[in-house]
Amino acid sequence: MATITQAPPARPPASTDRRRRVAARPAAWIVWGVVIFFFLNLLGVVASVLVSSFGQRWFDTWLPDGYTTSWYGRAWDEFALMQVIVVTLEVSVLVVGLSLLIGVPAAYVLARRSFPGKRLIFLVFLLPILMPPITYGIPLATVLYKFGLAGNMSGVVLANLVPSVPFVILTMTPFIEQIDPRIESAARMCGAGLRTVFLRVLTPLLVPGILASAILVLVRTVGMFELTFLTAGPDSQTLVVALYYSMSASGIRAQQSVDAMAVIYTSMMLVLLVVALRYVNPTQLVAQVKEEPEH
Amino acid sequence: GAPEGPGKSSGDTTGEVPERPARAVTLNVLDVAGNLQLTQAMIDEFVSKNPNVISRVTYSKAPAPELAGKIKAQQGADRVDIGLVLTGVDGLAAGVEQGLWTDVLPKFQDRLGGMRNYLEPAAAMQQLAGNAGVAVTYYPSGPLLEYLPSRLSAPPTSADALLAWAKANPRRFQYARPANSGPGRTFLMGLPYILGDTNPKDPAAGWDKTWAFLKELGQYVDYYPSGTTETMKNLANGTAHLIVSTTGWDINPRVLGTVPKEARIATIDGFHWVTDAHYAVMPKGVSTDTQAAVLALLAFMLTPEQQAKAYDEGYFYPGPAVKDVQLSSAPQKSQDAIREFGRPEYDALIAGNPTEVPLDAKSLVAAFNRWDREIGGGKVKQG
Amino acid sequence: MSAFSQLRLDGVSRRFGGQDALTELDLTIEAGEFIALLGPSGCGKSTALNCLAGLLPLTRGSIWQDERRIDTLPPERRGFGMVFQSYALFPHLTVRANIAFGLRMRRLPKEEIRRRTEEAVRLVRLEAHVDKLPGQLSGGQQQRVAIARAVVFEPSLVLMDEPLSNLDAKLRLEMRTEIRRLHQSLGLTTVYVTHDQEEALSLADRLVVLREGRVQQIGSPREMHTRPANWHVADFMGYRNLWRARVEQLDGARVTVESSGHRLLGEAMGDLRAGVDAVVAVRPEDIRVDGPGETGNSMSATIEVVEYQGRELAAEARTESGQLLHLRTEQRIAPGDQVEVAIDPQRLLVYLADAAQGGELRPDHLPHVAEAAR
Amino acid sequence: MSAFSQLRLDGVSRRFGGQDALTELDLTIEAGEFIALLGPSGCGKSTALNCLAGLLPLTRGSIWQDERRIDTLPPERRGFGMVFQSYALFPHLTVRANIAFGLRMRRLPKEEIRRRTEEAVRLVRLEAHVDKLPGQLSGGQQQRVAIARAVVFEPSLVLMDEPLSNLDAKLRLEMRTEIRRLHQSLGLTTVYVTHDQEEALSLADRLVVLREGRVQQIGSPREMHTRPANWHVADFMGYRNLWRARVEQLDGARVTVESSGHRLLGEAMGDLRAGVDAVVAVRPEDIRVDGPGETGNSMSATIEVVEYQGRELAAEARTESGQLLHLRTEQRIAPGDQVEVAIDPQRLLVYLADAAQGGELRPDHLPHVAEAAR
Amino acid sequence: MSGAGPGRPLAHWQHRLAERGVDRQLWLLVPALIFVIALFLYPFFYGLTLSFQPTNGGPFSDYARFFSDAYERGTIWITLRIALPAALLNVLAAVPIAYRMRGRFRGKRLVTTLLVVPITLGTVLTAQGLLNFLGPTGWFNRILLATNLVDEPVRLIHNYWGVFFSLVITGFPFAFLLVLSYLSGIDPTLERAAATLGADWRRRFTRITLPLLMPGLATTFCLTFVLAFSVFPSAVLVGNPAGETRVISLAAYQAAYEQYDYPYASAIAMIMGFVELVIIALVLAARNRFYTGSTGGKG
Ligand SMILES: Nc1ncnc2c1ncn2[C@@H]1O[C@H](COP(=O)(O)OP(=O)(O)OP(=O)(O)O)[C@@H](O)[C@H]1O
Ligand SMILES: Nc1ncnc2c1ncn2[C@@H]1O[C@H](COP(=O)(O)OP(=O)(O)OP(=O)(O)O)[C@@H](O)[C@H]1O
Ligand SMILES: NCCCCNCCCN
Ligand SMILES: [Mg+2]
Ligand SMILES: [Mg+2]
Repeated sequence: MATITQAPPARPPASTDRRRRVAARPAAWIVWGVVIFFFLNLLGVVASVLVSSFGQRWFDTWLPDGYTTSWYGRAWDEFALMQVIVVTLEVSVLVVGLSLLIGVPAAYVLARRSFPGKRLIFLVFLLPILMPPITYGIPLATVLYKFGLAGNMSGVVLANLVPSVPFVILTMTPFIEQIDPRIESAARMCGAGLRTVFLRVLTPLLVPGILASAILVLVRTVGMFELTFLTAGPDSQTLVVALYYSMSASGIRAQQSVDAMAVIYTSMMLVLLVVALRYVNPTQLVAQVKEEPEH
Repeated sequence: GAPEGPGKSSGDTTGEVPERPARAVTLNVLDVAGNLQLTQAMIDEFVSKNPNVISRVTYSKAPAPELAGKIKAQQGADRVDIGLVLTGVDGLAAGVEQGLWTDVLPKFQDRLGGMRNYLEPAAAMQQLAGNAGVAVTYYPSGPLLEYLPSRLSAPPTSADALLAWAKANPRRFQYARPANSGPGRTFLMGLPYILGDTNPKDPAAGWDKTWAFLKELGQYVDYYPSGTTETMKNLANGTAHLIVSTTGWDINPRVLGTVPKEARIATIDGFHWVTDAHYAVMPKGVSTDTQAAVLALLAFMLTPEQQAKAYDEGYFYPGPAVKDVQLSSAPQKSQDAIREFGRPEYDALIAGNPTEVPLDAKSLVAAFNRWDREIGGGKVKQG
Repeated sequence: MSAFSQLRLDGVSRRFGGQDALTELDLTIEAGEFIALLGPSGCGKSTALNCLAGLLPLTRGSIWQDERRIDTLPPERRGFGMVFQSYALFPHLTVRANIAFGLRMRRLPKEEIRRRTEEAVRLVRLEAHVDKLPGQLSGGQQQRVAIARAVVFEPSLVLMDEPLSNLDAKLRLEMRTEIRRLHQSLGLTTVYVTHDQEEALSLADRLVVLREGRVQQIGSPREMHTRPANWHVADFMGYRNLWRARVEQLDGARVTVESSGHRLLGEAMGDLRAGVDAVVAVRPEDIRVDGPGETGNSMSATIEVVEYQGRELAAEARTESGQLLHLRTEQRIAPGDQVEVAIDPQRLLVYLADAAQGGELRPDHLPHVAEAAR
Repeated sequence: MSAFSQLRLDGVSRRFGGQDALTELDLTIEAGEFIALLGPSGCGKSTALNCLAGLLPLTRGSIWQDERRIDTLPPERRGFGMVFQSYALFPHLTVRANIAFGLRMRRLPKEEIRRRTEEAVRLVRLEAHVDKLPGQLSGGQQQRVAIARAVVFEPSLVLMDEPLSNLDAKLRLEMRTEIRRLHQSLGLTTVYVTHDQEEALSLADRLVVLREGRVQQIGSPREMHTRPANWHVADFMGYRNLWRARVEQLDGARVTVESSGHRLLGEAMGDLRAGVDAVVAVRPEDIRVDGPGETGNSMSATIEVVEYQGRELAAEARTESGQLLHLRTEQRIAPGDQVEVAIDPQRLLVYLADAAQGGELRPDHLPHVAEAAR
Repeated sequence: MSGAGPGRPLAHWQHRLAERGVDRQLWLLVPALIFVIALFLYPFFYGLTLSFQPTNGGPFSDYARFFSDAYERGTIWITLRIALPAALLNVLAAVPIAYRMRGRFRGKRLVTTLLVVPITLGTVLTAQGLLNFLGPTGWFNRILLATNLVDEPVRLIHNYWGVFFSLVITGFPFAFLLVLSYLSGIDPTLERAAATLGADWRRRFTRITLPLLMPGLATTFCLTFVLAFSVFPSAVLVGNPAGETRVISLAAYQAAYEQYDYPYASAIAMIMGFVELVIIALVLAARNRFYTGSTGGKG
């Protein structure tokens, strides 16, 4: 029989831990070094835009000559940013809502059921994600213009739905697969019909997945340049497109006011991101991951 | 937030255009030339003075290349909601070729009395537009060279000298890709005059010297930025010591502070101004009420008091398209800016050098295409 | 509670792809009965249960509740309750809401829902946990929630698919008693799926043994235990000793067989004739180690492996002829010991070894036979 | 095969965050021994095994292989084989490649790898499956691959973490015998983790019972079975009857206690004094139903629930004082029967009920005690 | 009346339909199907037919035009020259980093959060930032000059590298998160098992983790390659759109919106899609040579 011989501190702490960490160091250093280098440069990229947007004049020096906030006012007025931001939000909300409404039920069927032609349908849903946006964007814009659906918000929304719906399907599928089908069976055995199962059981359980997928679609839509660019009319530009125009449209524009606009764009994205990360783990933004135990 | 367009509301688009609209219209203005910088104040003033003609105005901007596609699509869908387009020569011409614009002349000549007062080169620019566009602002443009005296004391003054300087100072001379840059295209179109090419209006057959010159010059050019802004930035930060410019690009960036105030300009011996203008056009398919409103607006914009606003902060220096518009009648802010950043020598330069209209759109696109392939794209193969 | 007096499965069959998972299941369930579906993994137990629940469409056959055909009803309209293997509790609902779910679906008055939910909570003794989420419960507690959820709306039939297989040994034993108690106190008609013969024996009024989708035997626990219908069922019911043999002589139910050199006396199970191939089935606890038996069924063997099992020892022994014996004894034996073993002829069952009785005899169906032959 | 004569765990401890998962494990393993680590879920069994394997760094303590300290070695240099609960077969490698993996890592000659792999394949009887991927095998087959992979390079120690818990009852029984056979034929030193007392009893030479990270008892299966060190171990070892009691009188190892109105005579386990709170532990099979016992430990009770278990019946009975009894008997009894039960005093173990012996006495640790009290 | 034979009557027709997987639930698929047909397949085939109806010449003349013109044809190579290395770098760099981070550790959430940021920056902002940061007088060059690593600013924008960096900034985090999730999908006990079998970390990685990760890497490569291959704004903004970064999407765009030649633009778009699908098909074919079944780690 084991008896407790000594109080815990009397035992020597094991040496294993420290030794093995030291051994792992060189590889870790390189990896962390690369990561830090990447982040430093990223920081530089973002910060140089931020600093410049507040710079009065910035020629061949480390920092601007003076600081001002006037570029924001200029950018705001010149590109009617209020309207652009409103449009951006409207488009995003519409795209997110519609793609969830269309995508989640389809994802459910594709995740749960097998039926003739399923592989083909899956492939068709995959294509819009695999194809370069320009490839289908140009004919899509042409068709949408032909039906009078482009050049305004409906066009932007429709075009953005093309990659978004498949995206919802793709991101939701693992979440749905994760739900034990027996839970649905259990609900039906309790007397719940299909609709009730969907509304009372599946939807609450899918909230994390729906959130993750909504956020992804939102971020992608706000950032989606090509399709919006091809289908937007003058009054249905989103922020990225306005930003692109500010960088490439004719006219003389102070660099700083473009920077200011970029900062506005980034801030909006960051706000979205911060909100998003309250609800989802960052890796979930790409795929559903189970955290493994620490050792 | 998008206004439901007037094009849709009042059905009649082809009938008689009344003197004034039956009901005040909402006007959507699309600017593809950066022209609102000069004219937005004029339009705003008109709207505030004539709320019974235009009740509300919205502005939007787009790059010129998309103009034709967009208008065409709206017309195809029978839902034109852009009442007024402000464009440069390129967008105007693209639309003319596709038959997008309502002919303003000669039908409405008498409503636009201001057109009789065009400056002479502005009148030439108006000629270039044919019947569709109404020139609203004008400037002689360039080509000019721009430099910082601290980095370059004696700028080259001839084509040969420019070449020699570029050779001696590799990577220090810059101009932007002509298709994306006013100064770039002005330089391109101005070179045949400077070099004495056989036919400055025929880039395909008449520009032998120009193409040869650009090719040789290209050997000392590091890269062609995709916009003028970039060249200005490089001038300011010292990467480039000599760049191509225009009157507007000379003054306005210095007002904005993106180029040091002390920057100077130089001209090449024997240069001709290649002039530039902005036009107002009406897409076909706009309701007659809106047409009436636009015509009233344009007439207003061509009055000397309004044209004075085109001095702006040197953005399109001088800017007014009609005669006898004095700087002193411009807004105070304009006067201050031009007094501080303008150049007294411009008056003499403008008076003392011939002016030429730019290439027509087709030739220009051909020239751009050739430049892209042989000069711009050529850089890759060499490097 | 039961809304019917009989539930009849009439030739219920189910194919998956080209394979029969369940073939022609005929079974009549009386109200109040506790029926266990038993069989090795993949034999079609869950398939049968899911067909009954309406979660799987049938390929052939029909299901009748008294005179009403119910196999065309969706599961939510059959009014059966079900307990799933991993419980399938709604993870986003509290224990209370989980249990009340079925009542809600039936749109009962609030007050009644509350009352009946509390009653069910009390029944499964979860009063202290009603406001917890399933994730905060132990396995046994979850199991009780699942049972409460399935019985609270007084279903005419409760189906359970291996409800205990996720629990550890100790808890499994406790929950088994719990289920038995609930069944007795509520008088529920129950169909219970398990692959654990001990569980089936201890719980059910009647057992249905399946093999490869076909019913092998239906009967009471005692029948199953003492008189398996064929050697496959015997194998499954714990007759670990299965030896190839040849029938030598028949005398009513008494039969003499020869198996690897031993002459053994046993009970004839089914239609034997002298000279046919047979399989002898004996439980380890029916092999006695206490010296030469008076009945003649005795052999001497050498103990090879001994496992301590508390009161008893489980051992493997080998006879001189190489036959491997699994036996259990309270005697103190050790590897290497020479022992005399005996088998009561009444406990030595002799089955026909041919295809007619429960399928073809393949060596991998008879691991012990195969082993002995090496 | 074993490259050492002794393996010594010296105060091995492991904390996770602020919590002790394993506290001061002292254990000496002799070459060739089969040791089972036993205990309820979360007691630290896997932690101990992983520390031994080198997969978890120790917080305190050291591990010695004869005179060599090995806890500082990474797992790949300890040379131990391990069978994981979920087998952890490499899904992209064939059975053959899985088994050969350890030999490859040791850079043995091709020919020897082939020979030893085939030998191991034969040992676990997977000749027909060598070219399949693990995904194509049944649970039992996978289990055998895992074992072959762990033993093929003749490790000095084989560690097994609940290798049978994923299998069904029948297969579990067969694989258990298989492991026992392998251990005996190869003479492997084995440390085996399980929460199944029956498994531990039947396999091990010595058992180590853990509770909340601390060793409760180390001993032979027989010691564990008949003389658990405290009532927690007893509970875990199948003493389903655990009753609160008060010590009345002591007479050497004989002790008289009072439990819900019954005066009972039993064995004193540990340091008892008159008047202290105690816990009485009795196995169900040690409660006899055959009338008043001569030893005086007899009670009359009413049978409440009966379960058929083949040879025996398992039953719950309640005494007049409300005490619930779990018992097993070969007698034919039925619910409602009045019976006299008796317990041999040697089989009635009396433990101290206080904190000193294996932790505080909380009602949820004593479900049966709690039940009786209602 | 025995066996699965025809003796007993077939079950009710509802059972038989349900058996085929056809039941009411399939309606849930309809909105998405209508959507994908109307907004993807129809425009796509419209574009395809349009590309065979050039303004002048036979049905294939626009394709012929593209391939006979070195300036146009070259865009394929230009695009691949940017997209393939960028996608490869993104995936390869992600592997060791994700490998280090697959366990749980303090700050993991922070690091992954930081990595999500560049995904949200979008190409346009990234371009603007690169112009500022990597420009001749940007901080990057200033640091190089100040530390005497170079005598003259390094040209990192308005050329191949500008576009390349832009693709790395936007693509790497995406690749990293994907690889991380694939890695976490591999049951960690497999590596522990390999350790107990005598494999050091190098061989655990090469023999166990990497082979199991390969299918995930192939998928990640495809997805990042798709992003890189359709590079458009950054090719204009930080690249040299007339020269070494005149990517194929730019050629398509110019044909459509500068020359108003929709058939030609469609032809280019189709060629673009085709080239991309060829690469993806090659990668996926290679992927199939690896084990692609369950790796046991996913929940
Ligand atoms: N959805 C399915 N598709 C194809 N075959 C299936 C399906 N479900 C079950 N089967 C097959 O039908 C047979 C019976 O399966 P079933 O699940 O009823 O077995 P079971 O007796 O419940 O086994 P277990 O004890 O392992 O749960 C098996 O051979 C199984 O492989
Ligand atoms: N990685 C970890 N991080 C934090 N706590 C842990 C970790 N691994 C184990 N523990 C804790 O240590 C204790 C012992 O765990 P261990 O896995 O050794 O239990 P076990 O006896 O193997 O249980 P089981 O029978 O359920 O496998 C438990 O309380 C557990 O929660
Ligand atoms: N597409 C029209 C180009 C006109 C460019 N204007 C820029 C203003 C120069 N000062
Ligand atoms: Mg089953
Ligand atoms: Mg464990």
